[in-house]
This record gives sequence, structure tokens and C-alpha cells, in this order.
Amino acid sequence: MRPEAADPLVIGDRSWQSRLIVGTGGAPSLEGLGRILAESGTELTTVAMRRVDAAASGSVLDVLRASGVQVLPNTAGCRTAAEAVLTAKLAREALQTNWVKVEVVADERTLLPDGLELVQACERLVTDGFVVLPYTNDDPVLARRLEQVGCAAVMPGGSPIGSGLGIGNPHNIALIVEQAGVPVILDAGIGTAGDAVRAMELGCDAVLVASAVTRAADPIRMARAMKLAVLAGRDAYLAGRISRRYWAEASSPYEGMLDGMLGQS
Amino acid sequence: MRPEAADPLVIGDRSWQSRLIVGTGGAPSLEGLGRILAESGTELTTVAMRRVDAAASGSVLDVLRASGVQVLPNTAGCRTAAEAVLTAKLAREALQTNWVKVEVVADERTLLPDGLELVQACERLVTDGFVVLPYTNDDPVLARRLEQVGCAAVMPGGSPIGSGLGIGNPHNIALIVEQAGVPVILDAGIGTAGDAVRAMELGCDAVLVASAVTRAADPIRMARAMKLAVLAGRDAYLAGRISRRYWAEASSPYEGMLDGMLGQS
Amino acid sequence: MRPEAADPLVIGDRSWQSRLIVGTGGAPSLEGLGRILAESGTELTTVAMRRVDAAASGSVLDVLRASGVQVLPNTAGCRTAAEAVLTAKLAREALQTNWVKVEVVADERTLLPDGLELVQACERLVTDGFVVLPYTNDDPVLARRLEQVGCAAVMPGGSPIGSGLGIGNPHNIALIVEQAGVPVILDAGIGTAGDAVRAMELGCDAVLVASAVTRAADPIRMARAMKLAVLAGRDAYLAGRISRRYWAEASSPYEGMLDGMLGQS
Amino acid sequence: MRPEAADPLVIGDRSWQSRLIVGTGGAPSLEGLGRILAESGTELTTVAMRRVDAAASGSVLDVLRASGVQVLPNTAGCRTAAEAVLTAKLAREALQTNWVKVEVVADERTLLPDGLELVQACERLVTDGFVVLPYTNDDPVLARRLEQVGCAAVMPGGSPIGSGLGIGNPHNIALIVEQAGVPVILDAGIGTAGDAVRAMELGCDAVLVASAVTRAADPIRMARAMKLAVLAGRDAYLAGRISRRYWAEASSPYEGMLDGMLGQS
Amino acid sequence: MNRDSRVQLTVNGRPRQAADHTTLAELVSTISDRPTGIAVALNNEVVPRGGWSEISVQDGDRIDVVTAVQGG
Amino acid sequence: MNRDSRVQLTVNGRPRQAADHTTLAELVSTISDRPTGIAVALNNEVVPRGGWSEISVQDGDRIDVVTAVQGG
Amino acid sequence: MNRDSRVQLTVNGRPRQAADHTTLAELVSTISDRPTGIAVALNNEVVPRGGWSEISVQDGDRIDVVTAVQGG
Amino acid sequence: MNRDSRVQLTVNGRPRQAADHTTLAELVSTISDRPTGIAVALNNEVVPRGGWSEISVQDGDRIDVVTAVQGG
Repeated sequence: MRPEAADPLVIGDRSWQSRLIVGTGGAPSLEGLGRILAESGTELTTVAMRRVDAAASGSVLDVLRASGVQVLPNTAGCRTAAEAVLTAKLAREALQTNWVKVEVVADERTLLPDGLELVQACERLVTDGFVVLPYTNDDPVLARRLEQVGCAAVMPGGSPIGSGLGIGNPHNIALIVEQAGVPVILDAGIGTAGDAVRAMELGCDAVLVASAVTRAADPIRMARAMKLAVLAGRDAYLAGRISRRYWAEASSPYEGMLDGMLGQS
Repeated sequence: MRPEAADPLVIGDRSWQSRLIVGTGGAPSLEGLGRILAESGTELTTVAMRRVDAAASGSVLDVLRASGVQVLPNTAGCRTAAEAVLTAKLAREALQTNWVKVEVVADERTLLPDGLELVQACERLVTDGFVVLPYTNDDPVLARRLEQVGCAAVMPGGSPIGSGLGIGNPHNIALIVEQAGVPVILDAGIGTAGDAVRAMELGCDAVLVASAVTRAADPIRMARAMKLAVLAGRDAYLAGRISRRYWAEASSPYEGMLDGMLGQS
Repeated sequence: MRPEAADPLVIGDRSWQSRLIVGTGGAPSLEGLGRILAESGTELTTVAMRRVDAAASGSVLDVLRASGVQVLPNTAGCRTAAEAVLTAKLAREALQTNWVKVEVVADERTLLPDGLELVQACERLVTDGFVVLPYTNDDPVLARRLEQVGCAAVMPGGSPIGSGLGIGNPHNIALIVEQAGVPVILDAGIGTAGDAVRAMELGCDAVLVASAVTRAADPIRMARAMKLAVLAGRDAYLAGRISRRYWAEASSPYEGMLDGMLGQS
Repeated sequence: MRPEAADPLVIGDRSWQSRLIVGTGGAPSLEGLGRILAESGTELTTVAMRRVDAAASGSVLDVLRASGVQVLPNTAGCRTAAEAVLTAKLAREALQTNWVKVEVVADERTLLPDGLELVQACERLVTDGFVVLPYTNDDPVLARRLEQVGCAAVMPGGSPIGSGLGIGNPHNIALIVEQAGVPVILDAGIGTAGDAVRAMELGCDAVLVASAVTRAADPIRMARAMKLAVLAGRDAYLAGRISRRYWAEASSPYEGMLDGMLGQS
Repeated sequence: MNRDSRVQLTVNGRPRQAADHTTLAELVSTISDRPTGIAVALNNEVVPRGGWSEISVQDGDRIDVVTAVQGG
Repeated sequence: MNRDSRVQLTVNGRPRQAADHTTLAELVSTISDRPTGIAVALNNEVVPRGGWSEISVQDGDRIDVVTAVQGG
Repeated sequence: MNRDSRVQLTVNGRPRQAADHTTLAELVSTISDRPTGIAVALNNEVVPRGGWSEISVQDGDRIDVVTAVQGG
Repeated sequence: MNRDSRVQLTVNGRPRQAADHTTLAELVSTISDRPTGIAVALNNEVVPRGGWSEISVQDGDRIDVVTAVQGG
């Protein structure tokens, strides 16, 4: 009678109860990050790989360990397949995980994925034994190609990273969901809880948020909003919404009305 | 640390923890209704007033009593102020409550409220001591007038009753919220959880759903979706979403990138 | 073979070839106004009534006379039915026309019509022999009521005056068009040519623009854009658009494809 | 004073007065096609290449010759770069033109372009001396890549071919326009005149329509609607629309109002 | 004479006869036995439950007995 | 005595004095010389142009002289 | 012997026989008499019109004769 | 002579000198003391932690020491 318990998110050989993935970018502090993760209920979170900064105090890894949240390294910032592959291998060595969220972006203004480089990177990483989750655009054809080269999930963006513009093209997301044989994770562009619900109602299997939570005025509360939003959207998707009607449809019965009581009586 | 506890919905001299009002119309059975109400977490629900049907077995009132949910009679089906006033008085007598959701609709195809009749009905009922919650359209001017005649809340429709078209004009709802000195309850037109979140993110104080839940393929699950959606939307509204940007904004830092590693090195 | 010739806009006992009404407000100068009117092809334009300003040089009436454009006085700025009625009578005396666009707004921030005052003003003016064109909101019920009291057209706003937000609730405009027995003129909120096309495609009989033209960076060019937009929208409405499809539909034939030529041959 | 005369569409070394390209697919008859082309004012139209059908009476080429409209062969139906290249070469031989609209679609349900195959086809055709106009999706990164390999224009789809869903993601089209150094032609998905205006208002240089015209209830009238829509949209884009405002902005002056006349006087 | 002792009513929109001097309480009891949740309008005016036994129906009266149903 | 021969008016919202027996036509001519396009309200009632020369202003009168301006 | 003098082709996707030494020009003329607007691919390579009369089909050849049709 | 015993490196994108025969392990220890969560690329090839103490840096080597940070 607890439906969530029977409805895990499954990617590759792992599964989670939560369908919300939280990116760690933009959190005001490591302490704040820990509270965000806790409130969000997430079980999986992304990190970026960067050169060690000797001046940095504390490590995001300590926070994640304390939170019991699994880590998913990404290749944020990479512009070519070669960079992404190297970054993935460094992440594997540093974090002892063969899971990677592959990002290969084309320019800094849009941070949109470069489809051609992305496919190359994913092919090479799959061959090298990685479990590959690519950040892609909302092109159903590219999503299918990524699945064909062996990706374990596809992560289409709703709109540019950090833009908060939500899901720019719901039709494309629906097309991706319809054809996909692997989980679809809506990534990038989420601005508020309504966007996360929308993604889930379109049939996405999970949602990744970062800036929408970490840069909200009250990140802790927004973390909870997102947790609830993903649950609400999943339930609504499974519950099967009513169809849209041009005209109204009364929810109260006509029988037994007092018509005729007044005036015309 | 339980923010909901500090954030009740207050109308007139009553308050509730839940911001979801569930209309009882359209439920497949009385037993089903009871389960829907329980799953939704609602504390307030609407009923219509009709002539006694001797053939009816069981009463919605028994279900509500068992559920511990408060009853809010409406004047569904009324076409004039006079009909609405009489219906409200009958409801007061039958249900021993001076609360009433006033509906005065103009025609059966759209079930849209008749603003002129509605204002008259509300004025008379307020004078007669009722706590009046009018179902109105999304006109900010009419909403203000209803508040001026003493209504305890305003209940603008998002789109025609039962249409599932969601919030047709978010700008108008935002204008109503901005000016209102009484609670704003989004009523009518909700089709799925995303619409409920949207309403709350616009700043509405509560949401009323009926068909969206009772006529969903799985009403129980949709009831839960709505419960979560209202919580998510409220949290997101209070958390303060990020602003929308035309361009992307990286959530990963640029410092420490491996640029220069490859090719150009 | 010139369909426009057979498709006049008819209101009351007058008719026009152009379905674009241009408000004169906001024009940079009287000379500029003359050029805007000429480029727009309009045959009907609104003016407001104000106390004579002795310092004013030239008069909008001279421009209209030179342009051969008919004048439609409005009651802009009025807040009550009484003010609107007096303003209409002054306009009738000054301009020798019993046509009037009735505006009764509720507040200065939204300039949205006050439905209750509006209906009263229109009833009185119709009784007094005026041809009444009310600026109303997008409520189908109010539009019907205005028609019932004898208005010669209804002029629903797409969004607040001067906002440029376009048509906030196309569904409501469609409902108004569907039920109306008098012409429907989309008034207020038009921001650009696309909004005017949209209005006409929804079945509106005409469009009124003011700020969208007079405050555009290049008002003359925008005047022409609006002229073309109204023609385009009218044609598209009458031509009957294709229906929307979820999937693609090829416009090129499948027969005779070279499939089999390559690879698999 | 005829601005159109000074605002030609320029692609490669050719230029046109009309910014509307009409696809010939779906026309009810060759005679009907001739009238559609005439009414649309187009100067450029697409044809597909297919095996000769001995049973066919008349040829689309005769219609185009009689209309004086230039022909742009496409590679509709091709699924691989190799097919597209061969089809382009056949078109060049048959029609004595080195211009080609390159289509490489990934599947028949969506007819969406296959970005990877498309880039390959375009690269080879540019090298072979073609003037290449690729039908692409709305991904700004892919559009830029196509420009980099030497395409003379880019033709992003608004939504799936023949769907009539309009422009699914205006933000992406705006991003493509902003970065493009070659003309941007909105291709695919146009359903009605409003969509064409929208495309031009986003800054597209031209619009291609086929089904929206040829399959409309009245194709001749819709052809004219599209002609006017493209002109209107171009003018509106160049004229510089007013900005959007949350609140109203009066177009009538406040000075000289009769306030104080009534009631409060 | 027997005929004089009966009155013609409209009850919940339908014609109905009743014995003269029938009280509202008696009439309502033939329609519903719910102790609560019922209201009665006599010629479009609400009659509180406490008054039902004190009012006798009269010829031509219109009586409506209503309750709450699912709706809204 | 001089004082008695003048009246106090409100013209277009501003206080103004005029000689006694001044007609509306005379008053309007000091505000606008347009032969058309003008209307006058005397104490919130429209006075047709034809009546301007027949009506004299009286002390306390409120006169509004309006015309069309750009708007709407 | 008669049999030796014929070749087996695939023309526009369908099997077809032709006399040995048949030129492309002769073959095309049986499919279309348009003087322009036609192109021919021989085994997936375009053959310009000028070469049609100089090339004879050979057994197993695949010939496609295409033209423009409504589309796109 | 002293100079000969030092090598010139690029460490995390910046020039740096080190004593000849310095191992990767020694070099990394000057940058981070984290026992886990660190990876090293030597001339764009990952060197597993187990190999750090067996490899000595050489003149011109490029070494990157990376870890996880907030992002994505």
C-alpha cells in the first residue's frame, strides 16, 4: 500500500527510491549543501572534477559521505570527447566509480551539448566499461543514438543549464520518453517545482536539479519542494490524468436541482 | 523544523493544515470517496444540495463524518442570486454551518460564473451572516469587488469546471493574488498535479480539485499526487525561485578546469 | 477574385474594408499620426475626450479629417457609469457621432474594465440611442450580457492596456467568438503583429491597436505590419488551418523512393 | 518608400523579394499547385526526386516553369548521408541546379533530421560544389556546425514535418538566429499564418511552408495568408516591438480628464 | 367530503396529495428518516427543523426536502 | 457694486470670474475658437452648441469645455 | 543463343530484360520522353545525359531513372 | 650541477621545479594529503594511486592532480 516502495528508479544495476538527483553546484556552503541533500531526500548527486585547490577547506566528498548519498561524477566544462574521456577516467580513479554523467558542451553562453562530440565520448566510455549517463539536448534522434551506443540513461535538457526556463519543448521530451528503452532523466533548465512536476508528468523517470535549489532564496525549502514535486509528478503520471475538454463538465449532478423553485414556478 | 505546522491556511476564524480542498463530485462510489479523501489529506470538502432521492443508499455526509473532514456546501447548479441564496440557507439548515461556497453559473456549456448575479448573492449572504467563498472567474476587478462585499475568500477558476485545461491566464491569477486581502483559492480547471503546483507557485493560498482526482484513471493515486503537489507548490512559492535567464549559467566552477590539458597543451 | 472586397467588417449600419482599428494614443506627433494612419490602412480610429488645452497646437481632428478616417470617441479614463455616460454625450455633441467606445476602468494599475459599471453605462447609452462598443474583459458571460443590453459589438481585451502581453487566454476569446451575435473586436494587449494574427485566427472580426504601433521603435513600419497581420489572420481563419498532429506527416510521397539503391542493394 | 524593395532575401549569390518558400508536396493537383504558387507570391519552391512513374500525367516541372518560380530540389525520404548525396547529384543532373535542400531523416514517425548523417551529407555536398540548405532540428549547436561546414543557410524545423504544431521552442530558434552568419529559414511544423509571423518575428530570414498551405481547407486563401504573414512578421521584426509590461500603460492622457466633475464635485 | 379533507401539494417538484392537517414533520418522514442533514423549504422559505411539527401543509403548497450529495 | 456684476465660475476645473450676463458662447470663445469639435457641459449637463448664445452663466456654475485628443 | 543476347537488369527497382548492347539512351526512351528533367543513375553513379548514348547496359546493371515530383 | 638535479614540470597548469627522481607520490603529497578522492594524470594519462610511488617525474612532465568539487 506504499506505492513508492514498489516503484524504484532503476539505472543499470542500481536502484533508488528517490527519483530526484541533486547537483551540488551553486550551494552556498558545504554545510548548506549537506542540509539541502538531506531535505531533498536524494540518493544520488553529481560532482565536477577540478584540479586540487590547496586553499580549499573541506571537501564535498566528506559531505556526501556523511549524507550517505551516492556520488555521480560529471565531465562539466569539457568541450571535446577527448577531454570528457580523460575526465571520466580521472573521476573513476579518484572516486572509485565507473558511473559518469557525460557533458560535452559547445560554448559557454548556452552550455548546450555538442551532439557529435557527445556521441563519440559516450561510445568510447561505454567501450571502456563505464556506466554512461549523457547530458543531451531534447532531440529524440540524438537520444536514440545515445541509447544505441550503450548509454545507461539519457538526460535531455529542458532548457539551458541554469536558465530556469523550464521545459522549452515538452513535445520533444514526450517523444524521447515514448521511444526510450533506458531511463530518461530531465536535466538542466528546471527553475521551480512546477517544472519538475511537468517533467515527471511527461513520463520522465527522474529529474536532476542544481541551481534551481542551490540558488533559490531559501535552498532548504526549495529542496523539499523538489522532493515533493517529483513524487507528485510521478504519482500524477501513473494515475492517468483526465483528458482536456473544450467545454465544461459539471462535477455536481443535475438531478435533484431546485430548478423550477424560483421565478418560473 | 516542520514548516507546515507554522503555515496554516486561515479563512475567517478557522484554520487548516492542508491547503487542498477536495470536491466530492464525480467520485466513483461513496467508498471510493472515503479513500480519496483520506489519501488527499484534505480537511475541507464541498458537497452540493439536492432534493432527497429516496432511492439513494448511503449518504455523502456519513462518509465525511467518518473521514473527519469538514463540509463546505456549495450552490452548484444555481443560475440566479435568488436560487443561490435559498440554496445556501437550506444548506445552513441541513448541515448546521454558515459557510457556503457560492456558485452562480451563467450557462451549462461553460459553467462560468455570472459576475453580476454572483455579487448580488454574495452581498445578501454576507449580510445574512454567512461566511462566503465565491467561485468567480479570473477577473481581478470582480475578485476585488467580492472581497469588498465581505467575502471571506475568493475562488477564481483557472479554466472551465471539469475541463482539465489548467490555468488559462496565470497573469490574471497573479494580479488577483497581489491585490487580495483574503485567501485566494484556485478553483476549477485543474487537470493534473502540475496545474496545482502552478497555482500555488502563483501565490494562491489553496487549491480546490474535484474531477481531476475523482475522474482520474487511478483516483487514489491522483489524490496523493494533489496532496504532494500543493505542498510542493507552497514550498516553492515561499522558497523564492531563481529568476529566468536567456543564457545559461554554469553550476560547476570554471576554476581548476583541465583546459589546456589536451590538444592545445 | 479580390476576396477582401466581399468580406467587409460590418458593425451596426456601417461597414469597412479594413478590419484594423487604430487608436491614436501614444503617437509621437500629429504628423506622425497621420502617416501611421495612412500606412495602417485603417478606416476607423479612436480618440479620447479631454478639456480643451489652450496651449495645444493643432488638433487630432484635423489629422483625421485629412486622413479620411472615421472617428470613434471613447470614454477612456472614466471610472463610473455616470462619467462614461456624460463623456459619451459630450463626444456626441463635439464630434456629431452617436458611436462610442465605452471604457469604464476599475483602477489605474491594470486599467481592467469594471464589469458592473460597464453594463450600466452601456444600458443607458443604448437606451439613449448610441451605437455602443464596450471595452470589456475576456469573460464570455460578461460579453454575452453586453450583447444582450444592445451593444453593437464587444471588444474584449487580450491583456492589460499597453502591456503588450498579447492574448492571455485564447480559450476565452474563442468562447466569446463562438457565442457572439455581434462583431468581436480584440482590444488591448496586442504587442506585435503575431498577436493580431492570433486574434483573427481565433475568429475575431477586427483588432484594435494603439501602443503596439504608436510606441514601436518604427511606428510606420509597425502600422504596415499590423495591416498585413490582420489580413493574414483573416485569410488564415477563413482558409481553415490543418489540424495538429502528434506525429509527422510527410509532404513528399513515399512511392518512387530510391530505397534499396544503396547499401542493401 | 517601398521597403520590401530594399530588403531582399539573399542566399549565396541569389536574391529574392519574397521570403516565403513553398513546398509543392500535398497540393491537390498540378493545376491547384499553380494557383497556390501564384497566390503565395513565392519565388522558390521545393520538389522531391523520385523514380519516373510512366503513368503520371503532367509534371511539376511544367507547372514551375509556367509559374516562373525557381526550383529547389530536396532529398526528402533519404535516411543516410550516402542516399542524400546521390539524390542531390541526380537532382543536379535532372534540374541543372547545384542548389539542394538536404534532408536526412531518422525515422518515419517523426521525420526528424539525423544530425550526424546530415552533417556528413552536407560536408560532402559542399565539397562537391553544391549550394547546401540543410533541414535541421532546432539545436543551435548543430546549426552552427552546419554553417561551419559551409552550408549557405540553415533550415531549422519548428516541429515535426506536417504536424502543424508551430514553433515548439522559440528560444532555440532565437538562439540560432542570434549566432547565425547565414540566413535562417524556418522549415517544418508551420500550421497556420500565426506560426509564420512568429518565425519572422523571432528574426528568421524566411519561412518554408508546404502542408500548411496545400492541405488547408482552402489552399489558395491560405497561400495568400502565408504571403501576408511573412510580410507582416518581417515588418514587425524590423519595426521593433514594444516591450512587455506586467502592468497596464494608458494610451490616453490623464491630463484634462473630467475627474471631479461627478459625485465628488 | 372525503375529497375536501385532502390537499394538493408539489413535493420535490412532483404533484402529491396529502391528508388535510398533515404536518411538515409527517410529510418529511415519508421521504427521509435521517435525523440530520435534511432541510425543508416551504414555498421557497426555509423552515427550521424545530418548526416542522407545528406547520400543517396547505393546498397548493410547494415543499422541497433537500440534503447534501456529492458535488462541486 | 462692481462686485455684484461678476460671477464666480469653475471652468475646466479651475476657478474663474466672469462678468454677469456672460453667455456660454462668449465664455467658450475665450477658450477655443474651433468652429467644430467642441462640446460644453454646464453643471454636468451637455449644452448643444445651438444653445450657447442663449444661456448666461450664473454664479457657482461649473463649465467644462472639451474636445477630442489622441487616445485609446 | 537468343538467350545469350539478352541482359538482366534492375530498372527503377524492378527486374527487366533488355537486348544486349542496348544503350542507356535507348532504355531511358522507353521510360520517359521528356527532353529535360530526367537523371539516370547506373549502379548508384550518376550518368550525365551526354553519356547515355555511349554506354551500353550490362547484365546485372541497376538503372534508376528519376525526375522531380511534388514534395517537401 | 645542482641545476642538473632538478626537473621542470607543469603541475596543475603552473610551472614548477622538483628534485630529480621525485616520485609522483611525493609530488602529490605536497598538494593534497587526502588518502582518497584524488586522481593523477601524467601527461594526460591516468596513473592509478598504486603506481604513484613507482614513477619518477621527468623533465617536461605535465602532472594534474584532481579531485571532486561541487558542480553539475
